Parts: sequence; structure tokens; C-alpha cells
Amino acid sequence: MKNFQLKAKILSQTKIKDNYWYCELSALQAAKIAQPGQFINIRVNDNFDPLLRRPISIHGVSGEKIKIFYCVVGRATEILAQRKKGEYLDIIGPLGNGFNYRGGAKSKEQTILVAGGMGVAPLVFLAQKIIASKTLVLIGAKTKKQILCAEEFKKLGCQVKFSTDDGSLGFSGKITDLLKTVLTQGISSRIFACGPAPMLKAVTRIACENNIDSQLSLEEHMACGIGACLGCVVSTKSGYKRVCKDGPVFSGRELIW
Amino acid sequence: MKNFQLKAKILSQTKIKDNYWYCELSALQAAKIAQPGQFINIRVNDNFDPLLRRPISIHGVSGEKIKIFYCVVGRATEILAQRKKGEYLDIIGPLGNGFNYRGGAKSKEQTILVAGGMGVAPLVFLAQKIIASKTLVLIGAKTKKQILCAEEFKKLGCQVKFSTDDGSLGFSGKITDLLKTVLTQGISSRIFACGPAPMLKAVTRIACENNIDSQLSLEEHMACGIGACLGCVVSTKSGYKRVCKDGPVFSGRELIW
Amino acid sequence: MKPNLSVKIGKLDLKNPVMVASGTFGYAEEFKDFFDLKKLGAIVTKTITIRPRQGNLPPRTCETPAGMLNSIGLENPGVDKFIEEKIPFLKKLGIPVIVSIAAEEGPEEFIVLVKQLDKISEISAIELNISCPNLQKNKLISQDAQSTFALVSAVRQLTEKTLITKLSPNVTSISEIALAAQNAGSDAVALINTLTGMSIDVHKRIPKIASWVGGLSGPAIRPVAVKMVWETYNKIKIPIIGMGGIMDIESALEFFIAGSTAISVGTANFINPGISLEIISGLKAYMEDNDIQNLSDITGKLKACKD
Amino acid sequence: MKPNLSVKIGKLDLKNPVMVASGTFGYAEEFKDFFDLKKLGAIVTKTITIRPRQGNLPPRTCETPAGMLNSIGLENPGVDKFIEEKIPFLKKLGIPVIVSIAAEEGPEEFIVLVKQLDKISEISAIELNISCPNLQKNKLISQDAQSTFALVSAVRQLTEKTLITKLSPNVTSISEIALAAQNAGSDAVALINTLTGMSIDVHKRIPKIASWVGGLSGPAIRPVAVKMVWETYNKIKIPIIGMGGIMDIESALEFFIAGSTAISVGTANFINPGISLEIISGLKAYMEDNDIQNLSDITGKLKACKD
Ligand SMILES: Cc1cc2nc3c(=O)[nH]c(=O)nc-3n(C[C@H](O)[C@H](O)[C@H](O)COP(=O)(O)OP(=O)(O)OC[C@H]3O[C@@H](n4cnc5c(N)ncnc54)[C@H](O)[C@@H]3O)c2cc1C
Ligand SMILES: Cc1cc2nc3c(=O)[nH]c(=O)nc-3n(C[C@H](O)[C@H](O)[C@H](O)COP(=O)(O)OP(=O)(O)OC[C@H]3O[C@@H](n4cnc5c(N)ncnc54)[C@H](O)[C@@H]3O)c2cc1C
Ligand SMILES: Cc1cc2nc3c(=O)[nH]c(=O)nc-3n(C[C@H](O)[C@H](O)[C@H](O)COP(=O)(O)O)c2cc1C
Ligand SMILES: Cc1cc2nc3c(=O)[nH]c(=O)nc-3n(C[C@H](O)[C@H](O)[C@H](O)COP(=O)(O)O)c2cc1C
Ligand code: FES
Ligand code: FES
Repeated sequence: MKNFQLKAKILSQTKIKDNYWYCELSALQAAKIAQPGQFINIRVNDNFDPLLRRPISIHGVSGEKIKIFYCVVGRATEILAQRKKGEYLDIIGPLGNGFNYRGGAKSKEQTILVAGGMGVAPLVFLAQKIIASKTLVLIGAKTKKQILCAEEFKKLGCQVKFSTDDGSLGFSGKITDLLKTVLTQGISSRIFACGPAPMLKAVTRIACENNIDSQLSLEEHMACGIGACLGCVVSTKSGYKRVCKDGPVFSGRELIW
Repeated sequence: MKNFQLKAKILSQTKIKDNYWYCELSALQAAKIAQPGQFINIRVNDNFDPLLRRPISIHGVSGEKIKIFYCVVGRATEILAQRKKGEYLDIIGPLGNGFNYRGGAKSKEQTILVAGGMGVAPLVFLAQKIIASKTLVLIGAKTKKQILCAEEFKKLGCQVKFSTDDGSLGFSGKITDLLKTVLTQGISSRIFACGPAPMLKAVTRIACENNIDSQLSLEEHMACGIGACLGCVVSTKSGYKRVCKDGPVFSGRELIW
Repeated sequence: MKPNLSVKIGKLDLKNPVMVASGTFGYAEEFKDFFDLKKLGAIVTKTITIRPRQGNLPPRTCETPAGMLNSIGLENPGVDKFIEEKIPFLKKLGIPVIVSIAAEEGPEEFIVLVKQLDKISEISAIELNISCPNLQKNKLISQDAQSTFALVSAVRQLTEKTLITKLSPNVTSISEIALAAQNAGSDAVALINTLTGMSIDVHKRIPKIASWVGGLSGPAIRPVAVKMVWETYNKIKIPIIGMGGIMDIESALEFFIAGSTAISVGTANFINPGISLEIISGLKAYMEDNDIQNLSDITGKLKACKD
Repeated sequence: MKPNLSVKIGKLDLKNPVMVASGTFGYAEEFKDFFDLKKLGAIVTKTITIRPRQGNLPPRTCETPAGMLNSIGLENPGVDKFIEEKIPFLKKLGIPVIVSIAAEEGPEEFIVLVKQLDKISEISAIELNISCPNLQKNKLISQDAQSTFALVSAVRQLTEKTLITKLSPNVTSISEIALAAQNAGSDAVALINTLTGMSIDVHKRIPKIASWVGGLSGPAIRPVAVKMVWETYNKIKIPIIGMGGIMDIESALEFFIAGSTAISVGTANFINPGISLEIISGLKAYMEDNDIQNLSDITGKLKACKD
């Protein structure tokens, strides 16, 4: 698949709540071919501090638009949030290998999406592409306030369940414990997950124990984002692989946690 | 005189023309004591690139307001111009020793202000403080379009003459040749000048030849702006002096060009 | 007057002096979407070793002010697989291919590698990476003039191909090492490799990259690199390939004026994959604007400051 | 639990470990408007020499990516005028005053200076600046372990005051030089001084600072400095005063965790004159948040990365 370096116009930039921002970019060439699980690599300004681009998942696509959903956690995301509608962002994308969602689920089996924290970002895009009625989304966070994108998933027709560490919404405890419970209740054929590394590790193990396919979207610190620097590797059964190029989505079967 | 480090609110930010910007800051403590010829040292953003503050003359003061007038010539001034009304700028000031304008001109003698290019910036503030009816302002630039602040000086009641390299306005040629002509026509007691170094050098010589006091506002690259690093020195008869602390205004008599 | 951008490095004729730095351009394939690779002056490949190397544990990179640290640890497929899998693509580009090589254990590995690569006609030149900070060694070859001389001399006897010696900035005097390389028969020197550096996550109290220490690159190190090029230019006669924080045409020009015959773009490839082309056209424009016919008219032509 | 910020450097008891770096704080007067200077752990003065020095030609500073170059050339009033004019103000502050000294021509000047300063009770410690890159010398004392040993040994015999040796990063192995300073009786080492660097105005083709080469400081060099502190911490026993690009509490903490007993704030004073106080309070907050009683509980306490 081809990558593009584009000057993408900011079509909208909206604070959803707290540090969470939703932004739409005009990036026709990239939008046309983008797949769920892929990301764009954004240069937030023209200076050399911050120096590197920042990888942000593609949260959705419509027409010429690429939608992103991000959290301000440090300097680059802070600068990104200050960029205004009408300005241009230098982006590269769509990058990486997304979720392999085609085929898959047999008639009665459901697909489970497991989203921890910001992990919702790529999964909303994925949910648009698969049959919503057969999709169960688990969204986990520390507390109710941090539960993200529930409405988006519901609008798409997915069934949504929550877990919060403090029990303020849905299942009280870890999202992976909710996943275990859910797996005992129905027939699931595959799990797609995105979230913090410890969560993904646990999801992989649970999927494995239940003999279900899992696909995990990983994060590693990236310098180039295009597979050139070999900076962003993870251990797999066939040696180190690059999260940016060979991933960010990996099958649970190949990863060595 | 005391210096302050302040978070100054941007009260207005206006493009005058081309790369020239006029900006008003709320900085009560600094405004209260600011003198013509002094400057403020601005941190244009929170990142480390650009790293250093940028010195900008005080263009005027009213109440809590400090007014600046600047030209976008590089990265820091570009970022400055992007900062919006309502945002805060980290400034230090008022810094340096300004023009010594008190006393001075005897009854029939006039004061001459010589402004080359952006050199108008501090001289407008100076013109407010001296008796306008006895002040002649020479403004020089390459071409008519680059003549700045003429209206400001006129409104204050100063007599204004122009020089342009291409003759598109006023005297055709160098501002220093205009100065020479002017000096043959009336009795002048003192010259205040700000502009490019070669102009200031010529002004110093002309003033000296005519036995008139001159005060020049100099520029040097500054790291600290508060006299600590010894970076911004110029040669004077009593050795190197710091532009930021001992200047930026120096008497023509002390400078060694 | 059309400016002439061609330069000569040893036996190599480059149509322009802009190359890409080892380790920052993979084996070129990753960049094919971003610009026409044929326009590059030359390509320097990621350093290879005899055996395949897994490289270091992740995390391998982190950002620093105007720079980055890396500790890839020379992950590479090994020379045989390199020849088999990477050379065909590089060959098709029809531009000079400079292969960077390193030893994992002892200098004799350079001998083995050079002998093998010498036979491959698609390879235009060999770069001796004796300055990689990411192999846990006490002292690098390029941190000692005698070791540098010995290594380069030994290799020189084995090949007629253009030999480039890549130097480390982590030394008291880089020009002494460059001189040793020249005296041993190196056709050119490439400088600088990364400065050793370290960055700490103060909340977890762990280093930000798993191997503790890494190599610092990017605009942060440019003044150090420019100074080293200038110092070396004044001491040696062979061409210098300058690099370290080149981000745009202006910073590229700094290196030419300081004495580089050619330049390499490194970290900038990550931020702006098409930057090499921008530099090539910027160079043309600069030469035209300044009535410069040949690059040699600016190489090392730094004058004193005065009013 | 109230965190204890005090540290000991030789005979010096500092109420907190935050000092200001030589040459970046003048003789303290310039900063009095910005914060209560009494709150500093110690002040290191601009380096002085026996005779007054004019310093280098301007321009003396320029900006670089996340850094700056300087070539002040040790402009100073000379030791006599320093004692007469600067000590009275410093004395009034009531905090430890560390006087930095350098030689213009030969090492014997250090002897003269130390003898003279030894008699002055207001001076708490002496810092030997054997690493200033802005005196046009071929090789600095601190670029050679033997010369460092010889100089420090000679000076050690002349004073009971705390002796700090300031080291240059422009060396192959800074920890070897630090070891030499320790073995010669230095009470502490301060690192790093600036990296030599150069920056070019490509339009005029002249260096941006008049002396061609200058010293690079600021956040750009931080990873190099942190690495050198860590390397040195693992080799010597005397305290390290760490510096190089400290801009805020986080970067200050990097230096403690890498092995510094105290830190110096340099270039950051130019950007945020009150930064030292912010670091002192940030340090208190960090210790409280992490239940740390004494600074020594984090000094050099870097752990390996792992999941
Ligand atoms: C494939 C991928 C997809 C992502 N998608 C999203 C998303 O849709 N929404 C979202 O909010 N975040 C996403 N992230 C995370 C996002 O990239 C980081 O939050 C961002 O880079 C932080 O930059 P910062 O300067 O604000 O914070 P910093 O202060 O630099 O760092 C904060 C954290 O972000 C990490 N980080 C910093 N730079 C990089 C980099 N170049 N590459 C990878 N990680 C880095 C740091 O390790 C640190 O843990 C994604 C990351 C990856 C790898
Ligand atoms: C006392 C004083 C008063 C000034 N008043 C005004 C004013 O009222 N309006 C105005 O438009 N300009 C003024 N200047 C000039 C202004 O400071 C520079 O234009 C500005 O710093 C350029 O920054 P930059 O990043 O945009 O450009 P750069 O790309 O950094 O450089 C462009 C030019 O500005 C000079 N410069 C850069 N940094 C500094 C620095 N830290 N100190 C001094 N010079 C620097 C460079 O040497 C170069 O010639 C003044 C300068 C001084 C010393
Ligand atoms: C991620 C990364 C990997 C590198 N790998 C190599 C390498 O394999 N061999 C080598 O000689 N230099 C390697 N380098 C050093 C670069 O070739 C170059 O010398 C250095 O980065 C300075 O240039 P820059 O600041 O433009 O990046 C690497 C640099 C980076 C950033
Ligand atoms: C303008 C300037 C002047 C300096 N003068 C001296 C000096 O006189 N003596 C000295 O030992 N170090 C001097 N230094 C070096 C600093 O003390 C410090 O070691 C170095 O700048 C690194 O720290 P930083 O990055 O925090 O500035 C100077 C640094 C700067 C920026
Ligand atoms: S970030 Fe460079 S290979 Fe993945
Ligand atoms: S800028 Fe530091 S003394 Fe003037």
C-alpha cells in the first residue's frame, strides 16, 4: 500500500472533554485507502522541538476526511490541540498494517472489540467496517468519566459493555476480567483489542486459553514511522518486528510477551 | 531600575502591513517605569526551539499597556506574530538604559530623531516624551512602502522628513545624507538615532563633525538580556560594554566604531 | 550558467553531493513512495555485519530536545541475506550504493566482509563503521588513531573500491583520527556518527532506552558536527562527507562551507522523507543566486567575521 | 516527613543542591530582581583570571537548535577587582560562594590565584576551570588525565578550601579525567562544561560568532551531559556537580538519578531567571510525592528498563 506525505487542512478541531480532542483533516489520497488499525504520523509544528512526528490512529474516514481522536499527554499533543481549523498539518499516511477483519466471524459467532482508554480510537473505525449486530464492544477505563466513544459504538449498532476500576460504570474491575466473563456467556470467534500493553498482554493470554483469534494494536516509541529506523520493534515468534510497518496490529499468535 | 518577569496578556495583535506587526501587552509593573529606549525580552513560546528570548523595543506605553512594533524576520518573530489576543507572553522588562532626553534642547535648537527601517520603534516612544514642536524626525527606508510610523510622529506634532534609497518618497539617497543637509539648514542641539549599524556609525561621525551630541540605540545578539552573560558587548572608550545593560542607548562620544 | 553539482569521492563520481546516512534510510525501499530515489547522489545502507543481528532490546529510541537517542544495536539480516535480498532493489536504482559494514567482535570481521563485498559489482563503495556507539564495547576503533590506522590499512589492501571511514565524535580530537584514516589509505572520511547520550524517565527512574546509553542525532548536535568538519578539513586532504543534524538547505550549506565535499542526511529523513530532494534543489538555487559554478567554490570557504 | 535537601560537597554544607553555573549568573547582582538569591544552594561566579580580561570580539553568542554557542573569552575584571568589587555583595547573601578560576597562559597562574583566594574567608570553595573552550589553546588541561592530575595535586597542597574540578566533555573518556582529579585530591568534579561547536551564516559565509568556535550549551547537550555524569558516577567516589541543559525540575532530576550530588543551572538562567527556585521547590515536591527522605536515596539510583 502506498504512503503519502500531505499538507492536510484542519477541517475541525473540537475538545470532547478534559484532554480529549477530536479533529478532522482533509487528506483525500490517504483517506481513500485508509484501513482500520492504520495510523498517520503527524508533524505538529515546524520547529525542531518537538523533533519527531507523532503517530495517531485513524479514527474514521469519510470522503476526503481523516478523523482522529487523541488525548493531550505531553508536549506534542498539546501543540496539536492548539492548532486551529484552517491551518495545515504535515502528515504521512496511511501507515502500517491494520486489522485483518475480512471474512472471519461465522454465522452465530460474535466479534469482540476490547478498548482500554484511548484504545477506542482505531476500534471505532474498525466497528464501521464489520457487521455491527454481531459485535460486542468492551470499553474499560479507570472511572466513568474516562469512558470514551460509547455513543459512537452504539450508533453503529454494536452492543457495548463497560468496565471501570472504581465500579462507577458497568463491571467493577479490569476490562480483562469482564472479557473473561463475557467469553463464558457466548460464542466468540475473534477479538480485536487496543489499549495499554499490560491489557493487551492479558487479552492475548485469555484469547489463547479460549482458543480464539486475537489481533492487538500495539504502541512503541517511533522515530520514522515508515519502517526505516528499526526503532519500534516488538518480539515475535519470527524475531523482532516493526510496529510501524509490520504492525501496529499483530496476531496474538505471533507475539512473545 | 527594577526589572520584572511577567506573564503579559496580549491585548491586541495587528498586522500593520507586510511583515510588520503592532501588539499591545498588559504589563502594569513594567509599563509604569518604562523609559524610551528600553526594551522587553520576550519568550515567544514554551519550547526550546527557539531557545532564547528576543529583545523588542518599547514602542509606547499607556496605562498598563506596553506597545511593541516588530518585523517578522525569522523564526521567533514569526511565532510571535502567530500568538493571539488573550494569550499570555512571558516577558522581562523594562530592560537597559534608555535615551537621556531630559534637559537638552535650548530654546531655538531642535532635536533630530534619525530612524532607519525598524529603528522607528523606540523613537516613537521618545517623541512622546520630548517637545514635539522642536523635533524633526528623519525616517529612512529603501522605498516608500517601507517607511514606517510617519503618521504617529506627525500626530505627535513632529516635523517629519523622508529619505528613500530609490527616491520614491522624500530625499533620494541615504538618510545620513539627508541628515547632513538638514544640519546645514537649522540649529540642532542633539540627535537620537536607531537603525542599522552602518547608519548609526555614519550618524555618529556626522554628529561629531558638527559637534552635536548623539545618542544611538544599538543592537547585538543577546543571550540573557540582563547583563549576566557578557554576550552582547560593543567597544567603547572605556572597554567593552553590554548593550543589554549599559545600553542599548550609548552616547556617540563613548562608542568606538 | 548551470551550476555543476557533481563531486568526486575517491573513485566515485556523484551527480550531486547529497547522500543519505547509514541507518536512517533502511535499504532504501521504505522511501520509494516519497520521492524518486534515482535523484539521490548516493545511498549508504544500514550497517551490516557478517552474521544476522537481532539488535538491542526495545525501547530503542526516544526524543530529546531537538534531537533523538537511538540504540538499534545494528539489527541487520547479515551480509549474505543483504546481498540476496537488498542488492537487487538497490541495483535497479542505478545510483551509487555505499555499503556500511561493522564488526561485532573483532576487527578481522571487516576483512571477511570487505573480501566478500569487493566481488560485487553493484557495490560502489564501502563505508567502515568503526564508530557505532551501540555495540557494548569499551573503546571504539575510531576512538584511537593507531587502531584506526591499522584497520584501514588492512582493509585497503583488499579492495580497489572507494573506502570511506566513518568517525565518532566521542573523541578528544577527531581530526587526529581522520588523519590516521587518510594516512592508511582511506579515500574519504564520513563524520559525524552519533554522540553518546542518555535520557532518563524520572518517574520510573529508568533509562528511556533499554540499553541505557544511545547515540544522539538530529539538529541538537549540528554545531558539534560543523565544528568537527571544519577542524578536520583544515587537517586532511581527502574528501569529507559531512553530517549531523542536517535538516534543510541552510544546514546542508553549513557543512559545505565548513569543508564537506558531500553531505549525508540522517535523522531528517524521519521527519521529512523527501528532504534530500529539497536540499538538492536548494543547492542549485543557492549556487545560481550566488553565481557559483562548482561546489568546490564554497567547500571550506569560510571567512572571518568582521564588520 | 519533611524532605532533607541538604548535601555535602567536600567541606561545604549546602542547604540545598541547586547552584548556578559559572558564567551564566555573572556575579549574582544581575539576578537580584528576580528572586531571593539567599535561597540558592550556592553561587559559582564567572571565571576569573589574575589579570583583567577584555574577552573575545563580538558577536559572542548565537542560537542553535535547542542550544546556544558562546565565546565570551573569559571577560572578567581580574582577581583584585573581583575581590574588591564583587565579594562584598556576595558576602551579604550569606550563602556559599564558589569562585571559578582559570589560567590564561600557564598552569602556574592557578597557583597564584589559589594562594590569594585561600586567604579570603568569604570564599567557600574554589572551582578549577580547566575546561574553558574559549581560550585559544591547543589542548585543555582537562583533556589530558596526567595534566589534570598534576594541576589538581599542585593546587591541593595550597588550600584547605573545598576544591572542585570542572571538566570538559570534549574528551574520549571523561571518567578517566574525573578519576585523575579525584586521585589528585579534588573534593568534587563539576561536569560538563560546554561542547565545542560552530555555526555558520551561510549567506555571508562567516561563522556566527567572531571567534569561529564556541561552547555549546542548553537543552541540546543534556543527553551528553547525563551520560557523562552516569559514566563518571560509576567510576569515582567524590561528589559530582551535574550540569548541561538543565531547564526544569524534570531535567534536574535526570542529573540526580544519574549520580549528581548537586546540580548547576546554566543557560536556563537566561531564559527563566527564577528557574533555580522552581527547581528547589520541584525537588521538595518530588521527594514528598515519592516518600524520599534524603536526596542520597535517588542519587545514582538508576534501574534497568524492563516490563
Ligand atoms: C500506532 C500508534 C497509534 C496511536 N494512536 C493514538 C491515538 O489515536 N490517539 C492518541 O491520543 N494517542 C495515540 N497514540 C499515542 C501517541 O502517539 C502519543 O500519545 C504521543 O506521541 C505523545 O506525544 P507527546 O509529545 O504529547 O507526549 P510525550 O511527552 O512525548 O510522551 C508521552 C508518551 O507518549 C509516548 N510517545 C512520545 N513520542 C512518541 C512517538 N514518536 N512514537 C510513539 N510514542 C511516543 C512516550 O513514550 C510517552 O509515553 C498512538 C501511538 C502509536 C504508536
Ligand atoms: C535592544 C533591541 C531592541 C530591538 N527592538 C526591536 C523592535 O522594536 N522591533 C523589531 O522588529 N526588532 C527589534 N529588535 C530585533 C529583534 O530582536 C530581532 O529581529 C529578533 O530577535 C529576530 O528573531 P528571529 O528568531 O525572528 O530571527 P532569527 O532568524 O533568529 O534572526 C534574524 C536576525 O535577528 C537577530 N537576532 C536573533 N536573535 C537575537 C537575539 N536574541 N538578540 C538580538 N538579535 C537577535 C539575528 O542575529 C539575525 O540578524 C531589537 C533588537 C535589540 C537588540
Ligand atoms: C536510528 C539511527 C540509526 C543509525 N544507524 C547507523 C548505522 O547503522 N551505521 C552508521 O554508521 N550510522 C548510523 N547512524 C548514524 C547516522 O548515520 C548519522 O551519522 C548520525 O545520525 C548523525 O546524523 P543526523 O544527525 O543527520 O542523524 C544511525 C542514526 C540513527 C538516528
Ligand atoms: C554564556 C556562557 C558563559 C560561560 N562562562 C563560563 C565560565 O566563565 N566558566 C565556566 O567554567 N563555565 C562557563 N560556562 C559553562 C557553564 O558553566 C556550563 O558548564 C555549561 O553552559 C553547561 O550548562 P548549561 O547547558 O546548563 O548552560 C559558560 C556558559 C555560557 C552559556
Ligand atoms: S519507527 Fe522507524 S521502523 Fe518503526
Ligand atoms: S545579553 Fe547577556 S550580557 Fe547582554
